[in-house]
Amino acid sequence: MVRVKKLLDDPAQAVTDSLRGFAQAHADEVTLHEDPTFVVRASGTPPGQVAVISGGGSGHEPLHAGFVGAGMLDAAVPGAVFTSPTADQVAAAIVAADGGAGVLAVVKNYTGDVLNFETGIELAQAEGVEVSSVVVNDDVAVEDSLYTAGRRGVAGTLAVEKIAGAAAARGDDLATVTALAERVVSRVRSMGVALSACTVPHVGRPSFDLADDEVEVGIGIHGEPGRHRVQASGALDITRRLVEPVVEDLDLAAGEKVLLFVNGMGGTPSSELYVVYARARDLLVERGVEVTRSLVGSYVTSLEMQGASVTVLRLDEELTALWDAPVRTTALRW
Amino acid sequence: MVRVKKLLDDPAQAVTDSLRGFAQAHADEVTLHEDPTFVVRASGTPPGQVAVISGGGSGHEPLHAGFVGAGMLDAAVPGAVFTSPTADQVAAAIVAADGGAGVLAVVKNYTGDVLNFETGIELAQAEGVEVSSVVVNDDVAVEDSLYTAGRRGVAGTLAVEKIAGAAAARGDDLATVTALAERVVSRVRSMGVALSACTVPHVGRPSFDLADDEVEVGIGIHGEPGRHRVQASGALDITRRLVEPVVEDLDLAAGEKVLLFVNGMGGTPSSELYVVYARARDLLVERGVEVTRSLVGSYVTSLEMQGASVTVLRLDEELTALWDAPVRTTALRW
Amino acid sequence: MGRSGPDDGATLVSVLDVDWAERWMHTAAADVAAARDDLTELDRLIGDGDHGVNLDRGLRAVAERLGDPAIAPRETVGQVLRLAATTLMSTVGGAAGPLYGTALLRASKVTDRAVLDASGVVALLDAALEGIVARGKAASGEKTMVDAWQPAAEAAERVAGTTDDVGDTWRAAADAAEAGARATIPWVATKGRASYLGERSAGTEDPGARSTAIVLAAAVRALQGPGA
Amino acid sequence: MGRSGPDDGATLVSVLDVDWAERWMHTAAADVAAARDDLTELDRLIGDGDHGVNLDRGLRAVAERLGDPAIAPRETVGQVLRLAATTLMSTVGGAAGPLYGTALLRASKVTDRAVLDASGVVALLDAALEGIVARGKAASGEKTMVDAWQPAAEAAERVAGTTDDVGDTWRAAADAAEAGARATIPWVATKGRASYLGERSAGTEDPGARSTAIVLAAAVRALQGPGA
Ligand SMILES: Nc1ncnc2c1ncn2[C@@H]1O[C@H](COP(=O)(O)OP(=O)(O)O)[C@@H](O)[C@H]1O
Ligand SMILES: Nc1ncnc2c1ncn2[C@@H]1O[C@H](COP(=O)(O)OP(=O)(O)O)[C@@H](O)[C@H]1O
Ligand SMILES: [Mg+2]
Ligand SMILES: [Mg+2]
Ligand SMILES: [Mg+2]
Ligand SMILES: [Mg+2]
Repeated sequence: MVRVKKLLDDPAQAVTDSLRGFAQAHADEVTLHEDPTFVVRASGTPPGQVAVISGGGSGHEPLHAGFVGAGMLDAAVPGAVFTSPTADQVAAAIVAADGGAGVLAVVKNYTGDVLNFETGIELAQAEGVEVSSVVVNDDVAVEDSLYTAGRRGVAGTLAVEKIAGAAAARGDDLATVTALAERVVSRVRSMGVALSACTVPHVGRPSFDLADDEVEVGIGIHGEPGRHRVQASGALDITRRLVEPVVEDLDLAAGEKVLLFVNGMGGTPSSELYVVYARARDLLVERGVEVTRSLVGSYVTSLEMQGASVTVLRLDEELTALWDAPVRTTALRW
Repeated sequence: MVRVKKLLDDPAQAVTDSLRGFAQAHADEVTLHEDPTFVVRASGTPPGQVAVISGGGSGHEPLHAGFVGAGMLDAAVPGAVFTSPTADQVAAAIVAADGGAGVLAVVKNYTGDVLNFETGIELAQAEGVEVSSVVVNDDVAVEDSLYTAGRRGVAGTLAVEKIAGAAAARGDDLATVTALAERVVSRVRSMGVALSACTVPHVGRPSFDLADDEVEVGIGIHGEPGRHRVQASGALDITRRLVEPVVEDLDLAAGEKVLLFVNGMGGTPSSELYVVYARARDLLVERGVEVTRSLVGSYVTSLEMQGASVTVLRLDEELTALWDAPVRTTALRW
Repeated sequence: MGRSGPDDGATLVSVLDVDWAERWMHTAAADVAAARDDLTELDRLIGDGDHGVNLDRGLRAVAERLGDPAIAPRETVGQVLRLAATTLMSTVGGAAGPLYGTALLRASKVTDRAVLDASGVVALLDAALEGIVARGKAASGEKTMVDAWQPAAEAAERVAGTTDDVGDTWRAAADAAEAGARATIPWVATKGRASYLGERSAGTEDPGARSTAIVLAAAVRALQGPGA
Repeated sequence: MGRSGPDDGATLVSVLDVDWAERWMHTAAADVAAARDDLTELDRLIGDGDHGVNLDRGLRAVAERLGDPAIAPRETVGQVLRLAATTLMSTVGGAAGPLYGTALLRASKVTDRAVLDASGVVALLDAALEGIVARGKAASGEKTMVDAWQPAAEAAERVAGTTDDVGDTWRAAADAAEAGARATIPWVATKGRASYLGERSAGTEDPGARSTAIVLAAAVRALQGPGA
């Protein structure tokens, strides 16, 4: 194991160190619980309101802890880097977040996350908390099939969390919040590209090797290699490779309204994300699709990976209103 | 010139492409003017309110255009990558931003910025606009002397823009806004470190060469090499090298209250920034300094450079209140 | 299976008691720690590069908790396995945490005895395999740890009753797990993270199958006492 | 200065008219374009790596605008330089934009004639240098473009009146600028971006001094007509 050049001390403590800094910097907004580790709103879930929680491996910041706050998540459960949290963390976060109206758990579709959330939910239910869950699987890079692990959950998770959180904040009950989250899951698709790999602190070497003139198309958010490599080309060509599979999978028709979310993988300057946004928007407009809502930024990341993903959410009036609803978290606010 | 792996098309058009995407994604909040290039608030400066503007080379996003909005900047003037804008851009932005109560220009201390703003301000004054300016020079890595170009303006610029913008928003006149900006300049200090260099699109190779086990201490925000290189070590050691010169230059005493701002250089994951924040906070607390306000994020960047800077602002009651005042820009909002 | 012949260096007849169960876990912890970077490298190639670190973290915690006699009673093999299972579940995370945790938890339920005989070994492995399949829903051939656990359970079943030494049953299981893990190399994964790579997952051994081979071999290494 | 001797290949006596001034700018644009990556490399080493691109962008625009006769009158050398100055000011940015812009703007004010004599060259260079110093406040020896402009102006002053060919005055100026630029190599910068490097700025030529040498050499190259 090589010592990697990162602003960290002991790699085994990096997640905890970082969460402590996060909680100190935002003490008005979040509270860190340790043993087991989870983050909750400093003011707690408003009594009688459905709580929305999520979690997963660390290394995707600000997802999920950065989305804890009014109008989005009531708790986040961070695991080790790229490793889903354990079931007892999940259970403790559910119990802590419950405001008496039940808890929706937003789970990204990875074997580890699904298994640990399943167990954690059972444990919390055994303590009398009403819990439902949705599994986000927006990554069109992965073939979906009954016989595989299915598609991964990637940047579309942000939309599920935002909209479920807004529904909870306006007072919807657990069944309604869950149904809205499912609605987002069924309408959101993403596709990503990496220009460089990332290095997991305790691994000490890049998660894959890429030549100077190659990009990796169809990457997930765990530094895993993608489906294929292509010669690096300009933003337009690369963006096309992201937008087309998304549009096709969603079967978007002219006249439809969408949210266009261009997400940075962690090491990409926002200036480049805005170029991708401009290209993606043009490609959608060419097909007659109307971009009525936009988000651009590094929100669902893969450590310091360079690259971006394009997420498209098919909007309707209710989803648009919930997207627009106020949100006050450390990473997303309007 | 090598073709670099970036999400860009023609490097000569990259700034324009990116600004167009930015303006499209945030059409409710900003308007892009081209020929000459500048960005203003979509709703304009409120009549009778002092306008605060800033600008400089591109590549530092979200600085400055990301800070255009209520409670911060009324206009931003982006130059080419790492190249200050031209005087006619500055003049046009000043004239466009003037709401009738005069304009404060926040200038980072670089020869190019100072010269172009000087001329631009003269041109705008010739058109009858009342203009004042402040020059930000918070980088303690550079020796300050009457016989040199003086210290650079780096991440502390954000604090000047935020506080001047808040003063303008509460209705202060030009002299008062300018004096408050000067007050921030006199109380804010920064120091940065790079773990990797950045690559200017049209240059096509890294701005400096760094061995795998070296970090560059005392870097600015233009990919320029720093003052010295040291062996890469952990976050605590590196943070100490940033905090100590800042604290010494400010001559901070026990009991003083400060804003602690940990800034990412563009390619550093926020998880690492929070580790630096935790370390910096501990180092300040050890000296009896009270961290009463905090900001952590990649706000004043150097393309995709990996690294961070620590900025400390000595607070007083008025500056704290102005820091806390509402701000609604694309990159900073509360 | 050569190791189970009459010329075998192991002259003691194996005893699968509580001490053995504790030694198994300590040996597994040591062996996984030694293989940590190799496991991580396999997972880096076709997964997300954390399997070695995950399992090492968990087994380290198991070894530590076993070292504190106050934590739980150790009167049966099952009690040792239960302690290991709950520790893994609360420290590993990822896919491997619940899978190994469930395997050992199910195994603990069928081993609530002070000493196991050969049929006890078969029951242990069957229960473990069932737990993994119940959780992960992978069939054999999908390039997961199932491809090491399943041949191990089958081999134990075959060998149990054909020899007087319960150790032979374990040796057969461990050898089968080893062969099963190796067999995954050319396969294309259809479960777990490696499945995202499609065809590109071929050519690398499944990390979870490899760690299973290590953990089951540790049960054999634990047979002949602390010094073995 | 060898180039100004009696055996010099240039047999025509130089004429510094409006055509020359236009040729100067076109030649400078071509030469800076050719040297763009070298200038950028110097600036990458001790600055921010944009000087070549900045000046190339500006001189390209100058050449383009000179190509459109409708843009401004070209009856005097000064009018050509004024057009170049304002174009540089609005396209270059950075430190070099206002410095070169001011230099040419001041030079344009003392060259409002159809043809320059040797004293006109001296006046042009003096005015340019004064403009740069007024803006940038650098003294000689601070490792900036001043260290090329100042010896150029001084050399012109020395040579003017000692020869019949105004070209000799320019040649002296260009040679002095070249020597001045080279002299900056070992120096430590105290103005401009390179000053942030302190001692580490020694060993690299100042990019602005180098570009000055190129631009003043272009004035000489422009002497003998478009084909020179
Ligand atoms: N559905 C499944 N059934 C059985 N084993 C699985 C399944 N999914 C993954 N695994 C096993 O888990 C291993 C990966 O574990 P680990 O790397 O710790 O977790 P993660 O994949 O969450 O990073 C794989 O190599 C595989 O053996
Ligand atoms: N104060 C100054 N006086 C004279 N020349 C200067 C001064 N500051 C910088 N320069 C010149 O400008 C050159 C750099 O120009 P350029 O790279 O285009 O601008 P920037 O430094 O803004 O990136 C330096 O090499 C130096 O010759
Ligand atoms: Mg994992
Ligand atoms: Mg520059
Ligand atoms: Mg893994
Ligand atoms: Mg430069």
